[in-house]
Amino acid sequence: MTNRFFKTSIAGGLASLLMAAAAVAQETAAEAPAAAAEAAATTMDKGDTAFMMISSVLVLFMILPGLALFYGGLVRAKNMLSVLMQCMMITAVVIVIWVVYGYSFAFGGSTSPWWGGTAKLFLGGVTMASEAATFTPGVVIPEYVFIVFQMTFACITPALIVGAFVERIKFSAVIAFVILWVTFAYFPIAHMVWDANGYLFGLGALDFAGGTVVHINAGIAALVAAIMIGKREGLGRDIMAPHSMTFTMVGASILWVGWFGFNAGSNLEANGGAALAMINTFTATAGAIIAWAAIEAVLRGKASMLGAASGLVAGLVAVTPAAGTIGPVGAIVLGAIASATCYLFVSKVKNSFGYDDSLDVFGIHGVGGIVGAIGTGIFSAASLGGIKGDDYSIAGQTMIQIQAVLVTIVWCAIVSVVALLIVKAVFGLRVSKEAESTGLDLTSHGEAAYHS
Amino acid sequence: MTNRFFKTSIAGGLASLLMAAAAVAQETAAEAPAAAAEAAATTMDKGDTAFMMISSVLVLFMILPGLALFYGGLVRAKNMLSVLMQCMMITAVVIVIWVVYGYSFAFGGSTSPWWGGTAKLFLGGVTMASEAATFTPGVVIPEYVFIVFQMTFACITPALIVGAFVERIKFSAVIAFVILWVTFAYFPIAHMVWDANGYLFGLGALDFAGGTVVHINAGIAALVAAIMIGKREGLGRDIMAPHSMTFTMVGASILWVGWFGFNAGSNLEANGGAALAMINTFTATAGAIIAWAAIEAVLRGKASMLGAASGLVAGLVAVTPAAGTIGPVGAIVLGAIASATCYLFVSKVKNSFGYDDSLDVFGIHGVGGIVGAIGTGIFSAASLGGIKGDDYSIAGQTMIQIQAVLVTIVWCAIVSVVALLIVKAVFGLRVSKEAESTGLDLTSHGEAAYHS
Amino acid sequence: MTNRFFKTSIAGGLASLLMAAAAVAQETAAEAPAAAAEAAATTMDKGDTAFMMISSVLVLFMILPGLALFYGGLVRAKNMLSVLMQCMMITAVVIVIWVVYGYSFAFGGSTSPWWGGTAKLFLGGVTMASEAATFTPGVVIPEYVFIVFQMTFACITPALIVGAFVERIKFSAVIAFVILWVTFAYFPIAHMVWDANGYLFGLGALDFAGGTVVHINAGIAALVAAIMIGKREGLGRDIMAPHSMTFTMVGASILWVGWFGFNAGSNLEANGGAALAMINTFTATAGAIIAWAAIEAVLRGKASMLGAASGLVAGLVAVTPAAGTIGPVGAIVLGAIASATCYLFVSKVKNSFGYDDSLDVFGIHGVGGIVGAIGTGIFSAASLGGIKGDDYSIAGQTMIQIQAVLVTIVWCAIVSVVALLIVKAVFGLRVSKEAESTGLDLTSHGEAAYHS
Amino acid sequence: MKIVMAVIKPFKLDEVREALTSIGIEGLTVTEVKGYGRQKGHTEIYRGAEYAVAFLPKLKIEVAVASSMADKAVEAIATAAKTGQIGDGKIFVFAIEHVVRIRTGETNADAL
Amino acid sequence: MKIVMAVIKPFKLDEVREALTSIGIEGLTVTEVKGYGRQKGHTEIYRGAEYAVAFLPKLKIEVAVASSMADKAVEAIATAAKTGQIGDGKIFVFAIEHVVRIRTGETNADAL
Amino acid sequence: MKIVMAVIKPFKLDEVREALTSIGIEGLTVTEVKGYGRQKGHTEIYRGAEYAVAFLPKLKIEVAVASSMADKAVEAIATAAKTGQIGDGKIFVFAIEHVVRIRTGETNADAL
Ligand SMILES: Nc1ncnc2c1ncn2[C@@H]1O[C@H](COP(=O)(O)OP(=O)(O)O)[C@@H](O)[C@H]1O
Ligand SMILES: Nc1ncnc2c1ncn2[C@@H]1O[C@H](COP(=O)(O)OP(=O)(O)O)[C@@H](O)[C@H]1O
Ligand SMILES: Nc1ncnc2c1ncn2[C@@H]1O[C@H](COP(=O)(O)OP(=O)(O)O)[C@@H](O)[C@H]1O
Repeated sequence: MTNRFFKTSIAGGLASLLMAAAAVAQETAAEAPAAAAEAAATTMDKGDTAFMMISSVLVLFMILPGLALFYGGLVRAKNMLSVLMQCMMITAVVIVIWVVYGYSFAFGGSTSPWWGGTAKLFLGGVTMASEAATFTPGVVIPEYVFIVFQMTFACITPALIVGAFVERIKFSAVIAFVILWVTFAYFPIAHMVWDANGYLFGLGALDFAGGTVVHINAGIAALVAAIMIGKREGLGRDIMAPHSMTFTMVGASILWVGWFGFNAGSNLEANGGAALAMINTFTATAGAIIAWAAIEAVLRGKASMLGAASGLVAGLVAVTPAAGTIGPVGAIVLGAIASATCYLFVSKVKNSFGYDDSLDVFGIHGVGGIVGAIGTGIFSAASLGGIKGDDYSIAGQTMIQIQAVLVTIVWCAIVSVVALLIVKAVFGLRVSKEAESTGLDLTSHGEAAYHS
Repeated sequence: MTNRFFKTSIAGGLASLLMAAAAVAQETAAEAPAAAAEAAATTMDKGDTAFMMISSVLVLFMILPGLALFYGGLVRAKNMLSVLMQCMMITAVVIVIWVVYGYSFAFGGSTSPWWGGTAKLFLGGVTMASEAATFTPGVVIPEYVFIVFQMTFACITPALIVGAFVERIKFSAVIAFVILWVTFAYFPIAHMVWDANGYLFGLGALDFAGGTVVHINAGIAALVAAIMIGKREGLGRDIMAPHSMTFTMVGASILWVGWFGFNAGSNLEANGGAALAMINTFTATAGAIIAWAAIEAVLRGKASMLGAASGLVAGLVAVTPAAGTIGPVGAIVLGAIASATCYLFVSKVKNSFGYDDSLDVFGIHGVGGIVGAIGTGIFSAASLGGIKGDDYSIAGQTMIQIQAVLVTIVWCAIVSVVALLIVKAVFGLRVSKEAESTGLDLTSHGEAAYHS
Repeated sequence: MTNRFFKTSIAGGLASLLMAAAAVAQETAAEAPAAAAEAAATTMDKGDTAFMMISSVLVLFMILPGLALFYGGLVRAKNMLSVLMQCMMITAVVIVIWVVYGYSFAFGGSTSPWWGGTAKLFLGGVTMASEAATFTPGVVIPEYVFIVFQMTFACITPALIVGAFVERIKFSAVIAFVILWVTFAYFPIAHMVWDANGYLFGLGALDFAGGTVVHINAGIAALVAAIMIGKREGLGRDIMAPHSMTFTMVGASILWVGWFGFNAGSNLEANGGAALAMINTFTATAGAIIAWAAIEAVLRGKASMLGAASGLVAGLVAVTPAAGTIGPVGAIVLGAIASATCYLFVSKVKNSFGYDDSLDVFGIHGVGGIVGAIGTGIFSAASLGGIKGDDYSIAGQTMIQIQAVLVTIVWCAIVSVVALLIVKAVFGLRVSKEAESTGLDLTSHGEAAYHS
Repeated sequence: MKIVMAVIKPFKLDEVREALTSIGIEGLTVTEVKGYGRQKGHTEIYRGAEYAVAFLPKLKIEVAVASSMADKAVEAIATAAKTGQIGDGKIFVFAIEHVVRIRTGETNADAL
Repeated sequence: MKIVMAVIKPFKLDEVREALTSIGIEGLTVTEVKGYGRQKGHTEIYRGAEYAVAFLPKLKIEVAVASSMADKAVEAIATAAKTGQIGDGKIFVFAIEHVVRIRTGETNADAL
Repeated sequence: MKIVMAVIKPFKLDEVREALTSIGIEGLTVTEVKGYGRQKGHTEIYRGAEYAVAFLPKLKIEVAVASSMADKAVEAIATAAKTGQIGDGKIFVFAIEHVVRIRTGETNADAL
């Protein structure tokens, strides 16, 4: 009932929204030239533009089909499509939101430390000629490229959360939660960390490619959601083994491949800095894969494929905030440490709590993200192979990193709790027990993933 | 029998063809300098070259494995390999044809409005130093890059048609049909639309990345083929559900990812124009995904994964001709409209006709392409967020768009009918009923897709 | 027992190794400026940097998931994860080795014809500002980019060998063998072929993207390994059909897509030379696909999907050394010849020997690589469409090519035999018969690839 | 009571089910099986490896019926599953002593 | 000796196995099957194509027991597999004449 | 007539089929099943989740034979399927009343 109604009104609302939008965009365009006025002293290099466009594509690739397969392979066959669908629909919804108000809320140019304001609703004022700054003074890229690149980050972050509540969540609840969550958690935190006026930026927190904004953020939301939504029926009794480890491995591989867009792309220019981020994204991940497999080999006598893939992701998460400031050897160490910590968490610590973070979003993105954020403070030091020399204080920076982590955790946790309470009240969070037993593919989407 | 003979002669012919070719290429190379002579005033930017090379790779990725999986997932397991094989073999055959005469027929430099002539058979005269123009006067890219980029378009278009006649077509018939069809439909229409001397180009039709050349063209051919080849045995009686929706989703995702090469690459330069095409390729698709899912949620109570994936493709198709000239908000609207139209067509209108366009090539590429072509006329207007200002007439341009669509439809339909009649006479179009029942994998290719 | 011990000590050793490493890297960094001193006269283009970074990503994509799926699809379901795991772990281990000593051994700057020396252990001295030369005097790219690009080559080569001994090898044996093999076969041969001081470079051997270094090298190692490790239990009796031809096709497609990074990237600059390598990587592959399929159609009456995919890889292998110096039409012919030779070898010749090179690594990479190396000598001639004019002697160059092939074969064979003997003595090469019958996934990794 | 167990060609399932429904039999259980018999299999080739596949996909149908219905059921299946081509399959009939419907605990005739 | 053959809902397998173990039955064979009966199936839609799926996934369990144990086994299964909802399935019992344990060659009672 | 039904280890299929062929039995039906018995299963671990897999993959073979052939068939299967290791499986024999070959309508002995 409610559900039906919701869908109808969404569809209706969407239509009118969209119709209005084209007009608004046009109006604001008239006021735009200001933004482009400062163009005089800037240079734009097609190499940067090319690099950033491809990087954006790589981040989309991480979600579809990367993350979707990584997660989808880990669930039972009867829930496969629901996972794929959630990832796809989240991406689509966040893209539209990003254009409508997300970009403005995050990077709208306001001087507030908490959000970007409303100046760029509907991308008002942005044209083909608009420019966005890079980290090198005077070097710019087309603003559309910056918008697109950041858009893919906004899409992947909520998609990561999906792993916490697969196999039991209502489809409408996922979408509603994501809309609230990106609005009140993602956009503000992105602004705080990456905008020059942002609160955490001001503190001096290092977060090259989004360790706090993306991974800790998603990890905390996942933990909250797993606790509030509750365990899957039959957890601990039924065999819930991954229906296709092959898909999970393919997904993990694509995540790695795409992550170069994520990390190296965060440099905004195709130069030695991007190259450093790239090599670190190779070496940290390699260190992490080896670490997880080595620990399993020692403790269990067998190194598992899922372990290696989990280490892979843990390494990528950990190197995300650090990629631009640490050295390639330090990255191996950081990756290995993060991997070992995540291993410990997901296979030992987690089981002693009662929650069902089904695909270990918190255990890998949250825990790995925290290790990475702190490790960034440490391994960025020149004495440990990083690029921060002379007046760099490991202790000082590390305290700032911890502060940034804590702010993110608190902010995100509060938004997540409130958002889930609202969604629960309006739509309910879980499908019926019967639907859960039959599987979400048939009951929520009317399809089955496999036939002969 | 015939079949055997055909294959033998193909193989034999191919060998002699190839032997002769290397020599020819060499001869014509001697006459080449003329082409490069005009180089004086041109500039080539490595950023453009890099961008266009990667874009070309992305378009290949769309076909293999993108389209192959998108289509393959939708057929029954017993026909999986036949679909993969058709996509792969079409790609290979069209690449060779493109080098031998396709590029020349389409872009050989003749002043005819209908074809490019024979000046560049075997890529005669093209060297590493040859240049091809972009849309910015004086800015060039290596001609080999242009050749490769356009080659991937020539490959994907006939591969799209495959969806119309899967599960029953003879393998030899597919290949023969494609050879005829690209020669008499694709190359001429590509010339007409994209060459400065081309007929539709002259009319002023807007087709940024190939809405008419690629999608309407393939869609019409598919419709003709579906009608002429007839329905699958057991249609309406047997369960013909997709054997792997997962592969279909992966294919759709890869199509999206690769389509950035297709659309943004069509700008030929890595600049703000490419960025506009890129953001539109994000937002139109997002709008289309949401629209299809919202309609299904309202009408059926459930939003399906296949619906979202179908919307995704419909959105991409629609934005293809429009990507370079509309705005990102207008793109959302255009995508949503195209998606809704395609939904209506494939789930309501189509069933009232009797043909079996098995994977809805016409329903999505044809219908979506037409909506996109007309929508380009509308949403390119500055008043609707597009880049065409002042003296732009929505009505006038839309009339031209419609004219281009009609020319394409008529030309393509005629070529398709004739080509199919020839192929039918020479090889026959369908496999035997028994082979169809056993499946094409075993009967046409001697393999099975899955074992334990 | 041994196994357990090995793993423990690996894990322990790794930890201390890594801890030491960050420090070392830092020290050597102090002595670095020399390397960057020559920067005065150099130019770096962001287009090149962007292109080479994406190319590196494409090569990683070839391995994970490309090669892993290509190989994995061909084994029985019970061994799927073992193949995926081997590919992933080899990649991770070689990345770490590359940073620690591999890059130095191959490109450390020593004037020895046999290896690169120890000057760049732990990438000592390399910073964001370090530059690496391209083939155009004065044009440089960031050294990190060169390191990363070459690193991916070092990773894929040993991963190729996996196909020779799947379904029966011990996991510890794979890793130990790879460590020895890259150290004593890959790094030296890479130095010999690609370093300006290298022995085969000095001879004047043409190997654009690694025909000898990568493919012949891997092919010979595979042949040696297949012979020394012995046949799979039940070969010739049990049905060992590919468990998922779909994955194999996806893997082959990804190999093709990624190979553009491999071949065009080997040009180190985004210019007409890269474009030539790219078009050849299209056309040779197309010629090879058609050739294999045509031969099968004639000889068996059916063209198989696996045949087309095998031809695809054979064509890519053959064009690898030739991509930068032959013409696009010559490439079609070269691809077709290589494909036909490989077909003959794997379906006729191989069966008359008794070894079990399970996935035809030698039959395709070895044989195709040899055809390619020799064909490079031939088709590079301007008279056959290549770029080598005037004073180029086909016979002379071809003799040099053969010499390079022979050196590679002998060196690689010796290293492979010795390495395998050592590994056999320390860990043993094969799992128990019972484990082989149950499958490596459960017995070596404690997992199963598929559940419902 | 009897169980009528039939091995049939897969694509005949719907026709067989309809035939049974039309004589009032409303329950059956189907299993995917592989059959070996006179119908010869096929050969698959993967590069140099050639496999003779002797087992063909079939469906096994099990229908529990009152003894009096057994002949009718056999006839219905035989008619519906017949193509006249080799490999059409076989029907086996055997006695069962006891039937229980789990949901209700009903037994024998009531449970069918 | 008898074979007790039951068609049950898939998620009931573990409970049924435990119930059998608790009465001393330590062996059984399980087959994935599709069942058609009173429980109605579902509809799947793929774009314009709508399929009524009438066959539902079930598990078939076969347990060979001494004749004296048959009733207890039936009861154990019936109790464990029951949800009270339509589609719980059925139990069939039939006689077997001979049993052999392949490993040892033991026969009949010793083979169970 | 009888049905000889055997549960065997999967990799023994070809040997069993050959053994049966060698005594003149030219038809059989095979089903993939999961077996639970004395042979113990294995454990799989996926990150923190550990699953004890108690059911092992087996094949079930059903062969309909003339009563006079039943013992020979049992013996052939028992010999071919034996490894002597736990989990080799079991053979069950039960009577069937009626056999029909669908293609021809032949019944009983003629239908085998
Ligand atoms: N003696 C048998 N016991 C069990 N199943 C049999 C037997 N003979 C045949 N079958 C089954 O019947 C199917 C069809 O038998 P086949 O001999 O191929 O053709 P036909 O039914 O036309 O004689 C086989 O694939 C097999 O599954
Ligand atoms: N006559 C029958 N013969 C064989 N199997 C049957 C028969 N009737 C029902 N079954 C099996 O039992 C299952 C459950 O039967 P159904 O009629 O749906 O519900 P219930 O057991 O509650 O009456 C069916 O799915 C089918 O597998
Ligand atoms: N009582 C039984 N009823 C039905 N199947 C059985 C029974 N006992 C064993 N089986 C089947 O036989 C297989 C082998 O039995 P198991 O006890 O493991 O070894 P063994 O045959 O060596 O005694 C089991 O996996 C199961 O499929």
